[in-house]
Amino acid sequence: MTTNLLELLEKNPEAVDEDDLLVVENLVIQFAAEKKSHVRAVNHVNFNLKKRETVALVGESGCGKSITSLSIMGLIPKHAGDVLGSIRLNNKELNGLSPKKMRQIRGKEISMIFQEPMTSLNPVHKIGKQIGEVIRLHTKASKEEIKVKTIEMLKKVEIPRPDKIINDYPHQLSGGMRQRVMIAMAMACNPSLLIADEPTTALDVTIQAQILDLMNDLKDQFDTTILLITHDLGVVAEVADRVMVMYYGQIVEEAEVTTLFTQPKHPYTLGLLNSIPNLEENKDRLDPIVGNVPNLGEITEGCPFRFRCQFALEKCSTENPPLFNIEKQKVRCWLFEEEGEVS
Amino acid sequence: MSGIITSKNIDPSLIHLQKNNTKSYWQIVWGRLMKNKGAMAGSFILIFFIGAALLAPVLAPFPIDEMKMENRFLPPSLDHLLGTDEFGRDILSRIMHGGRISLMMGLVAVSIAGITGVVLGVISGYYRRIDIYIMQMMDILLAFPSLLLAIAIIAVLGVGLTNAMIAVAISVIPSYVRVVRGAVLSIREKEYIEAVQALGVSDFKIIVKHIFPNVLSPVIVLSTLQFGTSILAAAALSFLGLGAQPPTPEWGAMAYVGKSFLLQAWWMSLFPGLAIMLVVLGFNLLGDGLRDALDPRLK
Amino acid sequence: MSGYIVKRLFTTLLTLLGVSIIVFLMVHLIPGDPVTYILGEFATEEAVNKLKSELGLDKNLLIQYFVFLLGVIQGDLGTSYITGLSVIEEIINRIPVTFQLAVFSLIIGSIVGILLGIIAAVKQNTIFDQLAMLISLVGISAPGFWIALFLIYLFSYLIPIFPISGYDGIYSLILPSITLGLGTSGNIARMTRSSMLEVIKQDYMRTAEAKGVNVFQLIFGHALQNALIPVITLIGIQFGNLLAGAVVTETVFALPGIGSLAIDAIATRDMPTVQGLVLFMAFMFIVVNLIVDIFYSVIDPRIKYE
Amino acid sequence: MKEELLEVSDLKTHFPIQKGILKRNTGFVKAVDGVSFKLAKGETLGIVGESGCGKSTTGRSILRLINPTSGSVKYKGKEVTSLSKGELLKLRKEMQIVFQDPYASLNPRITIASILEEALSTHSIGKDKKERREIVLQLLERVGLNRQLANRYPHEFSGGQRQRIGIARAIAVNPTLIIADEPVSALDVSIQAQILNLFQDLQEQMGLTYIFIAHDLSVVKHISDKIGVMYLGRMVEYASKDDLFSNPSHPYTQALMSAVPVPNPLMKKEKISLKGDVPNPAAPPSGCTFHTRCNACMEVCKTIKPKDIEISPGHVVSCHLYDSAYN
Repeated sequence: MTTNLLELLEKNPEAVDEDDLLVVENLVIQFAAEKKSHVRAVNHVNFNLKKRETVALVGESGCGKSITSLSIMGLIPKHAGDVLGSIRLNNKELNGLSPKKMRQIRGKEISMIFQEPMTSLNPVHKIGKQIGEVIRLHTKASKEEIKVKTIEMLKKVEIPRPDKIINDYPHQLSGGMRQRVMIAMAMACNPSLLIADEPTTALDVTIQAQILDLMNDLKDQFDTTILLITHDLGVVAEVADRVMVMYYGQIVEEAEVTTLFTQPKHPYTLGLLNSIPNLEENKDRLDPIVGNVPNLGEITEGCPFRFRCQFALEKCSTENPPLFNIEKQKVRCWLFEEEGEVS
Repeated sequence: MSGIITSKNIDPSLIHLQKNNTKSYWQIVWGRLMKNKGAMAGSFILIFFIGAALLAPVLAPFPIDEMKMENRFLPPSLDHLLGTDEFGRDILSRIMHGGRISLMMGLVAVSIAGITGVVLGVISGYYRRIDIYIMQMMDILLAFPSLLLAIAIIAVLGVGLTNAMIAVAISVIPSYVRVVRGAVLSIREKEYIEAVQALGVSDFKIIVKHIFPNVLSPVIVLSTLQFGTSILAAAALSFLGLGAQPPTPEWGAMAYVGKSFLLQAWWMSLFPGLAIMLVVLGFNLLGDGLRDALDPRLK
Repeated sequence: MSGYIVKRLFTTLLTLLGVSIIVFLMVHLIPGDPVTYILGEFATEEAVNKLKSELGLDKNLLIQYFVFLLGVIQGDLGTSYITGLSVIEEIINRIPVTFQLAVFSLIIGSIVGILLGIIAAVKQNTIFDQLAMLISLVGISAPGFWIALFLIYLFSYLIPIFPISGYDGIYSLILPSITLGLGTSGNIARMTRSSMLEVIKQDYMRTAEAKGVNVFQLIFGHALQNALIPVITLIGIQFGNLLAGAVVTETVFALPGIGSLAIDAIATRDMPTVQGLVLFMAFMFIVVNLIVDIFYSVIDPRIKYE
Repeated sequence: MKEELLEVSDLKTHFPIQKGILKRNTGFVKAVDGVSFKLAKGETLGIVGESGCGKSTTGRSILRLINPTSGSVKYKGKEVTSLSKGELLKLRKEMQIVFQDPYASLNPRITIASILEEALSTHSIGKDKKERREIVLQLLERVGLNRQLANRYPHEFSGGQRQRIGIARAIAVNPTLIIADEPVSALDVSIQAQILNLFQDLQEQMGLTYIFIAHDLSVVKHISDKIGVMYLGRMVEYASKDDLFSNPSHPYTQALMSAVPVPNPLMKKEKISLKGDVPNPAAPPSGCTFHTRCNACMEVCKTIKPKDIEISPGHVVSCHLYDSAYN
């Protein structure tokens, strides 16, 4: 996968731009806080997803990665928070779309799978009904066609005896099987974008391997773009083409997957990579990032990572750095002010 | 690349911690409660009624048993704000005095039931061997609708105010046992209990120091709500002629007498009933507010 | 599923047995000797002994209990001290009124309660929510007799469209049913609301939204069935409260149901009748809860396979 | 040869499954079904396995937070499974536990100082309140927390800080052995590393012995000297870290290793994929419990339980592939 795309880029670097599936510009998500102030969970995020690409959005808890994905789905209720900026799918603006129009897109053009397969299926409805519902909502298929399609989808996600499983309830299936059902449901209407929010975090490692394989297979079969939200750098290295690292509501680094792992630039990315024990290497000691993950609203000015940064400059405490472009890599850090150019 | 170290060693969450004064769980709960409109409205009603009851001997415009035949069945007026009854007694004064009885009945019932229920519930939840017996007993008690149980108990003990209190208390016990047991069971599973067990802390200390304080929140909520329910049940018993007997100015008993004169003097039964409703409403509002304030999920 | 029902039936039998012991002891622990009560204080010793052996009171407590239990199993709840009539017949004569009253109030209470609860949950924190919850709170807080007296004053006196008291067909049950239904609806509305709010937060609701399900389907297709699970249990418990509540309501409206029978029996210290009634009501309550539990497994598929 | 601190042999912990009306025992969940290992002072044993494999129950059975069904646990040569209540209290001072969930493992109603103080007073450490207070403050500093925070409540701390408090509680009684049950799996990546380093520092300073239970093979590999791989209540492979990684022998170990994603996109491993799910521990497969998912399953595996076979000194595998009787 990765190598294919790299080859493609080398041959024809311009061609990819027209392939933009999703463009997110200046995305700000803010929640009302005490005393009429706002807390920004996502702060001026820009990115684009190209067709048939797998992009990972990486970060620790509370960095804003999940909320970003929910905003793309239009699943942040108006009374809960404001979503500002532009989210365009195939050049069509999604932010501000009427609820009815948005419902036609959810499940059909963009679908999503979640972290907890155990609780993500409705316990009182049969599997067949739950998958069938999404087909019924977005196509004009007859009852019989829906059933055929449902069984076909269950076969695609490699569930044994699909004609029996459609009459089962979620609690009769294991976590791995439920996540397969979620994937079948998400892919049933052949969406152009699949958002996978920590799809394997709740699963055992041998099951995780099965699910990641399955997602890769289906992506090729269905020509789907995947936005993978995760905290697990191992998973990222295994499935992503491109990676965006988020910290405190901002994208702090963006690069091709090999670049990110071989030449990480942002001190936070570097810190993350140094923090994880690696099965293939022997380190006596890990080199962690100091301090704690800050709570939202705690830091109001300067670079939010400076408290935990080994390389913090004077400037970092007063000015939040912009994203600097260094070749195809983007990094939000003052250390690269001279090397890169502001995007 | 060597940066000038400015503030890298300061942990932002530490800054956050040092800024604020530390707040215990109960201080946080108090803060939440004060912001809860329902709870405040409930407290206001309760303070009003408790105050009126306590100060009844001083504030009541008339003595409770002052009969004036010429004043019979007077409708509400400036002299008698809530009217008078068949003996010309002032209903407002009687309601103020009656508040003492109703509130006392609630208090006694909730205290008896609360203490028994909490002890049984904690034992049942912590010592699983005894659990099955206690719960079977409670299931049997729960098989009687609570007012029916109270009526049955009065059938045995005989009619009267004290017996009504005991009857109500017994009928409330099972709900305490259930709630407390459920809370203990969920707390027992918490790792902090395992942690103190691993330290070798004695069962008694674990129950007193770690389980009980965590069971307290549901007990407080339940007691507040049961306070209201008990007053309601006690009033219903008196209304049926099984509890307080006329001429005791108990609210249920007053409504019982008033029932016979409903068409000629509606105020005789409707005002005592209204008093009951308001007090019970007060407890329910406060209980709901407490439930929200104590809800661990809101942390 | 059948295993679950068998288990429930068994625990129900145990509970019933316990209930019978308590009811039996209740009567035999009562201060005062029924024989003295029936014959008066100046009866001859001979007459006392004769009655004692007639009533089986000369045997020991255990034997008396088994005689009692045997009778209960055969549907014999004893004879009234006062009227000399069979208790079970008395109950059967009186039960239709109470049963109709309970069912009507349960229907009123459930429909009003569930609707109020759904409105409050869906419009959470709006004026609709606050209004619905205030109505339910008042319903819970108001004593049944007060609602009854209020309704009588309003609809039988000021606007005389309903009879003040007495039983004359279903028409006379309307006010009593509303009285009981109001209190019930308050409890059901509150439970529906909180259960609904809990369900709305669940992950599977987000899944449904991500599928593009509209708000109506979201509430009625995905949330309601889950939210009703605890509500169904509550409705079962409410049935018991309605039976007991009928005591008050029947007294106020002077309806010839088992509730007013109970009050009369207590007033005359007619212990066999009290005993029979309490046992009967507890039995009804247990049976209804058993039905609810079995019905439960129909709407919650997880229960069947436990 | 170091002296063995802990010797666990054939440990079994079965939980009855109660069914039916009389709560008859209709069967057992064999949560731990024959686990054996030895551990010397100062060593770290990592126990790795997927959910439901019995790794946590093993830890709790050794501590006797759960009473094991059979088998023996010898601590410093003394049998633990038969200790009386009084003797158990002494054991509690020797063996401690650190939990997974930093939010559930601290009582929310009391300050962290009194959480730690309770550990001290239970074992009469420190003459008086004042002395214990001083020890508490030292403990906080030892786990990297500011002593000014002693009077705070748990909810004021982040997950990583709470885990430090949990560790402080465990080391408060100056134990020899600490059982750490998934101590970093609830933490963010950057915090995980801090806590792992803290464990290593404390081991060095206090000469601690660890049983480190985790589902994350990379973490276990990082911290352990010996590793036991568990599957459905059994330890299927047990070896020194180097042996295990240079020569993973049980088919499950091999599959587990290949399934762990490596944070290096240039290294594409050959994956051994396992079919299906972990079976229900209440109804484990016959014979070798792994045979339903095993890529090297033989006929014999379906009926006969494999024995523990020592394929090289200290490297034990429970698999018929290494049993000369079947090959």
